[in-house]
Order: sequence, then C-alpha cells, then structure tokens
Amino acid sequence: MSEPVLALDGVSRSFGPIEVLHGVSLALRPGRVHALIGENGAGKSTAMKILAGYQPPTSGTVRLDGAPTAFASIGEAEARGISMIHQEFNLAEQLTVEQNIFLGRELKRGLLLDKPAMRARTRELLDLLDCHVATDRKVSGLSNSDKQMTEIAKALLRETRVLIMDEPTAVLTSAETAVLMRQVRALRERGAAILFTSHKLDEVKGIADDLTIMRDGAVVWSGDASEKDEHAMASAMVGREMRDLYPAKGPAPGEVVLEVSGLNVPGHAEDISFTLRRGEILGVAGLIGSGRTETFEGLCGLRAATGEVRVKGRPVTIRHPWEALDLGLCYLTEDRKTRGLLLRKGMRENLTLQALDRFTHGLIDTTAEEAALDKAVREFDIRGSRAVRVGNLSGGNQQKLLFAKTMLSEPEIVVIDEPTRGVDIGTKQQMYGFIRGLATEGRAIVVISSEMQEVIGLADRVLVMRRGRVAGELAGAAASEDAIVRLAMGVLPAEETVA
Amino acid sequence: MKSPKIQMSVVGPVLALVVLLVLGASLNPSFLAWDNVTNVLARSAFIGIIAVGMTFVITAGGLDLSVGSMAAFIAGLMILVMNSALPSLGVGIPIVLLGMAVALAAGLVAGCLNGILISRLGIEAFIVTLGSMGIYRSLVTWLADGGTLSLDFGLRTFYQPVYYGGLFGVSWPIIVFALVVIVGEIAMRSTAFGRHCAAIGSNDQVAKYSSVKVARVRLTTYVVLGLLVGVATILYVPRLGSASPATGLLWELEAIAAVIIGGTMLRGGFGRVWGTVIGVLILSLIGNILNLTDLVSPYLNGAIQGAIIVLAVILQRDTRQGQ
Amino acid sequence: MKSPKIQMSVVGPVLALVVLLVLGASLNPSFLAWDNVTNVLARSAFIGIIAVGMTFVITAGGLDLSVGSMAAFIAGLMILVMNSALPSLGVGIPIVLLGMAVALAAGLVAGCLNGILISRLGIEAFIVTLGSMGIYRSLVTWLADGGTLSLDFGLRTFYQPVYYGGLFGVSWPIIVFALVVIVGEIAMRSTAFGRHCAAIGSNDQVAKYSSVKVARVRLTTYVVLGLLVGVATILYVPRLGSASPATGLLWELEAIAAVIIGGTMLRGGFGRVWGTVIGVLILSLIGNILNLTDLVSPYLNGAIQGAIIVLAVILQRDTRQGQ
Amino acid sequence: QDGETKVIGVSIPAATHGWAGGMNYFAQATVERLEKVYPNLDFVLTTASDPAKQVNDIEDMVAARHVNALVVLPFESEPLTGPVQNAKASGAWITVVDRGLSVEGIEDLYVAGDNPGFGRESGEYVASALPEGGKIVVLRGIPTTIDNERVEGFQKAIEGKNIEILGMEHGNWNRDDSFAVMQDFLSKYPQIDAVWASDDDMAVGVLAAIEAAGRKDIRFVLGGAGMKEMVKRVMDKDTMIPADVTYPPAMIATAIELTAVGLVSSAPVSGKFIIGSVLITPENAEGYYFPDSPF
Ligand SMILES: Nc1ncnc2c1ncn2[C@@H]1O[C@H](COP(=O)(O)OP(=O)(O)OP(=O)(O)O)[C@@H](O)[C@H]1O
Ligand SMILES: Nc1ncnc2c1ncn2[C@@H]1O[C@H](COP(=O)(O)OP(=O)(O)OP(=O)(O)O)[C@@H](O)[C@H]1O
Ligand SMILES: O[C@@H]1[C@@H](O)[C@H](O)OC[C@H]1O
Ligand SMILES: [Mg+2]
Ligand SMILES: [Mg+2]
Repeated sequence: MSEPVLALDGVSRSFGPIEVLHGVSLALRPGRVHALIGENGAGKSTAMKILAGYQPPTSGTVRLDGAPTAFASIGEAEARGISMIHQEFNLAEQLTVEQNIFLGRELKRGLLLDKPAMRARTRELLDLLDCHVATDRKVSGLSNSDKQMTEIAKALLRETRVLIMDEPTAVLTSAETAVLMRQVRALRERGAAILFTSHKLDEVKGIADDLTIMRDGAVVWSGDASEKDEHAMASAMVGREMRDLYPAKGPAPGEVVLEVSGLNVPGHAEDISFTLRRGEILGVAGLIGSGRTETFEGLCGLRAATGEVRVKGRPVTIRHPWEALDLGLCYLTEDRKTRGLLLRKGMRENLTLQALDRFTHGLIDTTAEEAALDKAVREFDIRGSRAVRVGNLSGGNQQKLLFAKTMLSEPEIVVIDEPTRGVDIGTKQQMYGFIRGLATEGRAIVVISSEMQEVIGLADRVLVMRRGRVAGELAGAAASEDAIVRLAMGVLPAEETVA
Repeated sequence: MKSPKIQMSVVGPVLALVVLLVLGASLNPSFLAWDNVTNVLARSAFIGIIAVGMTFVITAGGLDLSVGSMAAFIAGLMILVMNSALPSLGVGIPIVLLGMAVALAAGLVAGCLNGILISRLGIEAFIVTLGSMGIYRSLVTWLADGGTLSLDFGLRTFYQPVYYGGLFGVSWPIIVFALVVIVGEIAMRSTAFGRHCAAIGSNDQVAKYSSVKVARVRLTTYVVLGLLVGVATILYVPRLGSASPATGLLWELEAIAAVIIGGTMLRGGFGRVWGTVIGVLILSLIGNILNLTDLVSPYLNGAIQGAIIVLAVILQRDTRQGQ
Repeated sequence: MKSPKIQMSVVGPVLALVVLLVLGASLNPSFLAWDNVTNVLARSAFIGIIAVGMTFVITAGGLDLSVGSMAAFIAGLMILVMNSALPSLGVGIPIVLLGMAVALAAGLVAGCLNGILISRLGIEAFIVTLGSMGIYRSLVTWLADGGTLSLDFGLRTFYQPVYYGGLFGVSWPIIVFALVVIVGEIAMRSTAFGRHCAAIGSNDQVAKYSSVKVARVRLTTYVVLGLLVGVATILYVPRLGSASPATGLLWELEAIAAVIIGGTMLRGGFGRVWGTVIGVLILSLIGNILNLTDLVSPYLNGAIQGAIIVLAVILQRDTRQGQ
Repeated sequence: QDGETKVIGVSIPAATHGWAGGMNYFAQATVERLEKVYPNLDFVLTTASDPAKQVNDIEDMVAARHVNALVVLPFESEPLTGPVQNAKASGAWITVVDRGLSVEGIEDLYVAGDNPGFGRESGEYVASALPEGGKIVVLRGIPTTIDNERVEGFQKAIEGKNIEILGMEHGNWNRDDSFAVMQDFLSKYPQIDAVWASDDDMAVGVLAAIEAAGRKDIRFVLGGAGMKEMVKRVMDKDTMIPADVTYPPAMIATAIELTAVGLVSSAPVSGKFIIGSVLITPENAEGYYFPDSPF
C-alpha cells in the first residue's frame, strides 16, 4: 500500500479539563477515500480539524509525508495542499458565491482583481457540480444545498492533495450527492487522498476504500471498508446491535386538529391545502427548493402568508410565531445554526428559550431549568460538557438539543423540518421512537424530510410538494419511494393520485 | 484553562475599581471620607440610572445616542410645566408630583418614539438616535430660548430635598440608583425579559424562531431606557433647578462607556447590570481623583480619563477573546 | 419581487440628495451658483476624506470615534512643527512639505495605535477609540495651553492656496477628495483588500479560516483611516490656520452618519464608497440650505438636521429588511 | 440705491451655555426689532457650534446671500480671521464683536468686551474683600483664549496681595461641571475663604455645592457676566454674592444696531467701542438689573 500523505499519530485533544480525543491514529493515503464514522460527539470533526491545521493537537503528532508537522496557520496547511469542507458552513453570508469561493486567494491582475477570470472559474467549478446558482448571488439568500455546493467548490478550487470533508452530504439530495461522489472519484483518480464522514452509511459503503470507526474519542476499528457492511458499521459505531430503525406505525388517527386550505406564501408556495389529525404523522416530501420549508414557516407565522387555517375547527389568523405557539402549533427549523440555537450561550438557556414561561413564576426557576436539562440530556442522549457553549457541541448533539428545545414547549401540533440532519444512526432510532411516542400521546406531527426513507418509515401519510404546490398525497403502502419520486419530479403514474 | 479566563472578566472591572480606590485613598485622605463618597455616588446616580437602561438596550443588540439630550429636553419640559402650574397649584407636593409625572411620561414617549422607529420600521439604531439626539438638543435650546430654564426659586427650595435629602444619611439619588440597580440586575438575570434581550442580541433570527416577541422586547428596552432617563431627570432637576442646552452633554457616551467597561458586549447578546455599576463608578472616580490631586495639568484630565478607560477594558481582555 | 428592493438601497440615498438639491434650488437661486457649489464641495472634503476611510473601518466591522480629535491633534502638531521650523527653513515649499509629512506621519502612527489595540489586543473598537478621542482632545488642549495654536501669518499666506487654490477653477480639497473617492471606490470593489474587509465584517471566523490575514487587514483599515485624517488635516490647516480644542468637534459622528446614510452597514460586511460621498453631501447640504433661507429659528436647525438624517435612511429601508 | 434692500449677516456661536444663550437671545430680539424698523434691511442670523461651522456660515452669507454687512462674534479669533477677510474683500461692511480678529484693520467697527479687564476687576475685588489675604479656589471656563486672558488679568491683579490660589479647575462655564468641581474642592480643602467662579453660571453650581456641604468658611463667591439672578442677589445684599463683574451679552445688540444704522444712514459708526467690565456692587446694582432679559 502507498505511504500515507497525512496522518494522525496518537493524537489527543482536550478542551479545558475535558479530553475529547484519546490517542487517535489515522492515515490518509493517496488515491484512496477514507471514511470516518462514529456517533455524534465521537470526535470526528475534531480529528479532521487537527488534520487540516485548524486546531493543534494537545499531544501526539500530525505527519505530513511522514514528517512531523505543526501548521502555523490554516494558510500553511492549505499551501501544502490540504483543504477542508466544514460540517458547519464556513461562508461569509454577505459576500457573493464568487467572492466566497475565492476568499483569501483572489486572482489579481496587477493590483486589481481579475473579476472575469474568477467569474469564469467559479462558473466552471459550479458546473462541474451541476449547481446552477448565479455566481453573483449573495450567499445569505442561497438554499442550504447551494451553500454546500459553494463550500465544495471552494475546496475544489485549491489544488488539493488531501481533501477533508465533514458531512458534506447532510444537506444534499441524493442527486446532488451523486454529483459530489462523481467529483470525489475523479479526485481519487488523480491521486488525491480523501477523508470523508457521513451518517448516511449507504454513502459510506458506496465510496469508501478505507474505514475508521470512532467511539467516545477513540478509534474502535480501522481497516479495509469492504470488510464491513452497513449493518456491521452501525453496530460497531453504536456499540450495540442495530435493528428496526423505525418504530411500528400507530393506531388509527383521531379527529382533525389542523385544516389548511389555499395557503399562499408569496414567492414560495401557492394554494396549499391539507388536513392533519390527532395522533397522526404527516410526512412532507419533495425536492429541495420545492417550498416545503417556506410553506410551514408561512403557516407558523414566520413569514408572510395568506389563506385559511383552522385549528381544532376554529378559524385562526397566525401572523407571528408566538401566536402559533399559543395555539399549540410549533415549528422546528431545519437550520440549527442560524435559526435554531444561540451558539454563544449554554445548553440551559437554549433549551428553555421557547418554553421560558413554564419556568417563570415572576422569576426564572433555574433549578427547574436544570432538571429539565437533565431530562433532555437523558432522553436524547445529548453528549458534551454542559459548561461549553452550544456552538462547541458536536453537530449532531446540537441537533438533538434543538429537538429537545422544541419538544419542551409541548406543542399539540408540531412541524419538524429535517429532524435528523447530522444525527448518528443510534440517536435517529431514539428520535423516531420519540416522535412516534408523541403521536401516540395524541399530538399531531408534520415531518418534513429530504430523506425518502425517513418519510416512508415514519409517516402515516405523505404529502409531496413540487414547485411550491401540493403535487399529491400518498397514504399507507401507496407511499413508496417510486411514487414519491414521480410526484416530486412531476412524472405522473398511470392512475392519478390527486388529493 | 477555562476557569481562570472566566474569572478575569468578572475580576477585571472590580480590580480596576479597587486600584482606583487605593490610588484615590493614597493620594488624598479625604477621598474615603463619608462626604466625598456620598458626593461621588450621588453624582454618579444620573448616568448610573441611565446606564442600567442602556445595558438592556445594548444587550438586545441596540444603542441609544439620544439619552443625554433627552434628559436635557425632559428637564426643560419639566421646569416649564412646573413653573406654569405654579400659580394654580402653588408650592407643595402636588406640583412636584406633576413634575415627576411629566418627566416619566415624556421619557416614556421619547423611548417609544426611538423604539418604534428601530423595532418596527427597522432603521439602524445609530441613525435613529443620532437623529433624535439632534432633535431633543434643539428643542431644549428652543424651549430655553437659547438660555437657561430655571425652576421658580420657592419651588426649587421645596423640591431640593429630592436631591440633597435622603434616609439615614443616604441621599435619595443613591437610594434610587441602588433600587434601579437591584431591580435591573434581577430583571437581567432572572426574568424572561432579560433572557429575551440576551437572545435577541445574540441572534434575533433564533429568537424569532423561538417565538420570542422580538420587536416588542426591543421596543421595551428603549421604553425602559426612556423611563429611566425620566427618573434620572427627576433627581437631576432639584440639584441646580435648571436646564440648558448644556445639560446632559455627552451623557450618552459616558453611559455607553460605563456599560462596556462593565463587561456587557457592544454587539449584544450578553449584559450584566452590576458590571455597569462598576463602570459608572470607575468613570466618576477618575474625575473625582483628578480633582482631588494636582498631579497633572487639568488640560490633560481627558487624556488620563481616556487611558484609564482603555486600561480598565484591557484588564478583562482575556475573556473577550475567550468568549 | 427582488429587484425593486435592491434598487431602493441604491436609489434611496440618491433620491434624498436630489430632493435636497431641488429644495435648495427652489429656495434660493444662488444655491446652484458656481461659488456656492464649490464652497459646499470644498468644505465637505474634510469629513468626506475621513468618511471614505471610515467606510473601510466600518465595513470590516470596526468603528472609530477618535477621528475628530485626531484631526485636531494632528493640526496642532503640524502647526507647532511648522512654526518652530520657520526660523531655519523660512517660508517656502520645504516647510510646507515638512508640515505635510508630519501630518501624514502622525496620522499613520495614530491609526496604528488604534489599530494595534483593536486588532492585536482584541479590545472593543468603541472603547479604544473613545479612549483615544479623549486623549487627543486633551493633548491638543494642552499643546495649545487651552487657547489656539496659530500658524505663523506669513507661512499661512503662503500655504493658503492649498485650500483656496486649485486647477481649472476647481479647488484642491475638491480634487483631493475626488481622488480619494475614486481610489477608495476601486479599492472597495476591485481589490482583495476591499473584499477582505467585507469578509471580515461579515464573519471574521470565516475570513480567518479562508486564510485572510484578519488582524492585518483590520489594522490596515485603521492605518488608512489615520492617514486619511492626516490628508484631511493637510487641507484643513490652510483654511483656518489654527487648531484649538474646538477643532474637529463631532466630526466622528458626522463621518459615521455619512457612511451609514450612504448604505454601508454599521455592523459590517458591506460597504460602498460612493454611498458615503452621497451621505457626506447630504449632510453638508442640509447646513448650507438652512443658511440660505430664513425658514426656521436657528435653535431648531439641529432638529431639522436630525429629522432629515432619519428620513434619508428611511428611504432605503426596504433593502435593510430584505438584506 | 435708496429703495434697494440691503442684507446684514449676523454670525454668532451657538447657545451652548448661559452667557452665549443670552447673547443669542439679544441677537434674535435685535434682528426682529430692526427688521420692523428698517423695512429695506434683511437679516441673516446663523449660529455655529464650532469654528469650522462658523466659517461655513460666513462663506454661505457671502456666496449665496450677498450680504452687504457682516456682524460676527468669532468663535475663535484665529480661524475666523481669513474668512472674515474674504468677506471684507467681497465688499461687505465688517463688524466684529467681543473676540477680536488676529489681523488688525479688517473690521470697520469693533464692539469689544474687555477680558483682561474682566479678570483684573475680579482680582482687585477679591483682593479688596480679603484685606488680610486668604485662600481661594478658582473655576475656569472652557479652555479658550478668553479664559486665559481673564485668568491672567486676575492673577496680575492679586499679585503681592497675600491671596493664595489653592486650586484651579475647569468648570467649562457649565453649572453641572462646576458643581462637581466645587464639591471636590470642598472635600480637598478644609479651609477656603472665597471662590472666584469667574462666570455666573458656574457660580450657580458652586453655590449649590457649598450649600449642600453646609460649609461656613467660605465668605463669598464672585461670579461674572451679570446674569440677572446674580445681580438681583447683589442688589439684595446677599453676603455670599457681594458683587459681580459685567460682561454683557447684550453687546451683540449694540453691534447689530450700530451696523444697521451705518448701513441705512450716513452716520459715522466706524471705530472701536469697548464695553468695559464694571464691578457691580449693591450701590450700583440697580443700573445693571434687567428683569426681562433672559440672562
Ligand atoms: N471548542 C470546543 N470546546 C469545547 N468542547 C469542544 C470543542 N469542540 C468540540 N468539543 C467537544 O468535543 C467532542 C467531539 O466533538 P466533534 O465535533 O469532534 O464530534 P463529531 O464526532 O464530529 O460529532 P457529530 O457527528 O455530531 O458531528 C464533543 O463532545 C464536543 O462537545
Ligand atoms: N431568500 C432566502 N433567504 C434565505 N434563505 C432562503 C431563501 N430562499 C430559500 N432559503 C432557504 O433555502 C432552503 C431551501 O428552500 P425551500 O424552502 O425552497 O426548499 P425546501 O422545499 O424547504 O427544501 P429543503 O428544506 O430540503 O431545503 C430553506 O432553508 C430556505 O429557508
Ligand atoms: O462665551 C463666553 C462667556 O461664557 C463668558 O462668560 O464670557 C465671554 C464669552 O465669550
Ligand atoms: Mg462533526
Ligand atoms: Mg426545507
């Protein structure tokens, strides 16, 4: 086998008194894709950041081409051909796509920028990724997947010998994932070493040559990827046998609690109508950009919308999120970093933000808050020190905290947008069980998800959206992957399924 | 590694205050005398009360440059109203209460105006309050016809105990300041309002998605600040019984500086009221110490003041970067 | 839905400017006369040159409150140096060049000091520059012994053409201002420096991770601003021939207001130099128009100025919210 | 020529403290009155908060208002000299008030206050009121040439009179600032015989601080400028305010009026009018008490 280009050799890393990596060794070889998997908080992102020179190890050695190396700056690692795509977006929101891609390595002609050249190169890179976003769009207005493609393009721009990708596919559709994988293969052909992590084990199976599995900050298995199938990967990661990811479907749903008809969200969705019953889980599927998020944000008073909404038969007007909450209606955002959590605050403040009145009797009862946090940590297996700011929790643990936060306000009707983004498979199972439990308790639930399996496995009924409209509704066994895709893409099957 | 850093942000301002106290005491024995201590505390009260309100505004990601001229305007208005009610009400408690009501009402309205432009129309706080700063300063000049508005002499004598009098030898401004601080500290730490301010200042999108009434909370911070400017004015007017275009000049900068010296973050998201109190005291003490000693040319007072402000913040630097 | 919003942010300030121009022309026929136009442009040049530098500082997420007193201090220093070099150098071009060199060097050093404290030690820009504002104001008071520092009369006569003279009837301040604006606009739009400023103001972590030299860029913005304060002072001294504690008073607020009226975002991440120019012109025109009419009591000028500033920003409101 | 309207520009500092407020009041009142008296006179009144703004004002008056005469109370002498010279070159009549220009011979008419004289009067009074000598504290105004001239005049006048100046701080012609300064002086010095507040606004702050501290050692406070409340107290033989020194803000009215007269008639009004500073005592106070003035 070829010599490693970049390797960790017995690397440990501590944050304050807490050690999160314990003697991790990992070797990346040219022309191979190395997958790193593990539970949320296992230390994958930390290991990757150390490899890419974003953080120094507390002890142990980073070797580049066999020689111990300490990168003085990210620029130095980059100059030596190492690029990283972060789990959390690493883009300047106010700059355009092109400006972000070339940030820090602008092309110049003399003193001035060579804008045409940069524009052309940006276009080239995006085309390579099948991404059609305009190069002069501000990043703040992009969809999550376009942001991810921008990130990827930014990494591809650098002539890389080593490409490190932290959950690049979490926000991508399967089609986009396929495009990315094509690029990864091309890079592998050219002899680059690639490190990659994902909680979607089928992707890992599909592309990895080498595999490392981490648990609790240590490597538990490392070897040739062909030696483990998906099931074995899951078991090794979680440390227990994994089966029955999705809970059994519930009993027949009760009476209608939410009726929406003719909902318009200007610019995003038109004429949306559906009903939701007590004890029911309604899945909402569709391609990215089909307006699912905006529809339900409109419904919950988070953006301007018109239309008729009845809650438990009573017509209501919802213009603000708190009006929705007063009606027992709550929306969990897909965007945990900029809309979900206060990254500079601790877990407790985040957990109770939405349900603060439950903890307030004149003054805030911090003891009760702590108790609620204990419960949430237990229930959702949130790992990480309580002393750290939420921004320093691992991505998956942030997602779990966001989930716990929304549930704390005990909504009767809850819209969950991409609930398991970046969550490890073990925790996913727990979350699905919890969601089903809520339904059984008599709550009504909407699950928006881009993971087809999730929608099918969890929902009693599936609403499919296409270009801002309801394309159709599928119930029970009719909700097959094939049927959903047809509706989402606008390819109608022989017999019409009209809502 | 973590805990000593966290300490510094807490210890920093306190340390700066202690250094100043030691310095003051060693330079002049009268520094720690009861009279001097009460003088300084009472003088700090106006800026202090305003700075407590400013702490909430800044914590919620806002700013208010208009407080100084707002105070001048409210003082002018109060004096005008009291003087013109004098013939009908005569000297007595009712007219003082009227004056106080006018001050509070005017503060409320002024705070509302700033707050509505900022929170409902979404205009940059810096611009709104820079504008209203000019407007109030102009209005008081106009009310005073360029000169000084003075409270009727008899009325002033009657009203004066509100600044100079007190309970158990502690004067009213100090008592009111202490109350405002206590209520403010509790509100910041232990009420939903305080939490919501920090959440909005930290990330207003997240606050919105968490069903926090963002616009209303933001508006409330400005209204509370306006009211506190009213309270400060109620205590200010009996001191000299007058208002002029020079009243409250630069109070806004002093209040903001106090808030930041105290450890509140200018970009919002984190605030502490007790820190603000320390900031206010540091600022007043610098002036007091300079007056009590003849170390330097009085021309250089401003330079020393400036240097100490920067030093006081350097003392808590580590945290800043850590946060 | 998208494009009209984007337009408003561009059209807004221009519209406000046009309204003011029409108003001025209709109120007084001399308003558009060459003399008045050059007067207004020339006197806008000081704040304008400084505001261009401020645009970069603010775009990169910073702030500088010290520019007004820095200008006063540099002016004082320049006068002192020139007066004391007079016996040896005599009146002539060398002494003027010496003065200019002193101004630029002092601006550079002052900008460096602010910049190092902010970018290397990580102290809040508001506090650092509030501190240095006090320091420079004090220093000039001290240099001038409380009074005025005046350039030797003969020297001043020789130096005066730098303000009053020019090329083809266009005076030097206007020419220099125009050059600074053009270079600034190009630097903001078409150099890596401009992009890096916006990136840092937008998210300094991201910039750091993209191997942008964050601290250096930030420092550079303050140094550039300091240099531009030096340039402004070089043009200012021949106009008034003196420096005093009242020199440059409130320039900082005016410069910041101009930047924001022009559409640059106070919290950083986006800046435009041409907008700043419009902001500067709007502010100068308000004063000019008020002088050309007898519409209001001079006491109320400040109120009108305040109201127009807010209105000018309301005009571009839509965008703000959209952004 | 006769029927033609003539324009008089009046440029003064803004009303940032009591004395300046009074001056603003007199300027406005005079302008209003004269506009009625002389229908063919037009007035432009501007107020400036700093010297640069005042230069702008004067430029605008020349370029766009084409003033025939300019009455200016310079914010500071030096910076205003050039611009006023330019106004003169445009053919306008120039009247300078209070603070002179730094070049001789620009103005056609000079209505001047006497700052060294103000300081001297004050110093002589303090010396005479403390014949055995004594300890005093001094509050200064905003750091300016005026303030320097006054303080120098004062110091010269008390030379050799066994009067010790314990401390001098800037009260900036501001009531609040001088209140704080005086409180601190009182903490610092257990024995003070008298205070030279040098301005009536500052005297108000000083008196409040003394009263609040209940100190009996201070025998009197000497202000300055002739604020009506202070003149009244002199008149009423208040022992704390036994005297005052004039520096009438109404000098601006005199200047405007003389300029107007000069412009509409052929009366010779050029030259120099010094409005000397006079000591107000209970004996002559009546003559300086104008209850209707705002100052
Ligand atoms: N800057 C930091 N300060 C304190 N703790 C940190 C910091 N960064 C990471 N951690 C902690 O290190 C642990 C490992 O986090 P890491 O992000 O590497 O996990 P991960 O394997 O990438 O998980 P996920 O699958 O959820 O992304 C977590 O407990 C996290 O809270
Ligand atoms: N103008 C915008 N500004 C900011 N974010 C936007 C804008 N337009 C779309 N987005 C975000 O882009 C994402 C995709 O938008 P959209 O709602 O159209 O897709 P979707 O059907 O919800 O699919 P998905 O949720 O899978 O991305 C959402 O996160 C949405 O909030
Ligand atoms: O403004 C000054 C005033 O306050 C002082 O009392 O007298 C002289 C004036 O110029
Ligand atoms: Mg991770
Ligand atoms: Mg979505």
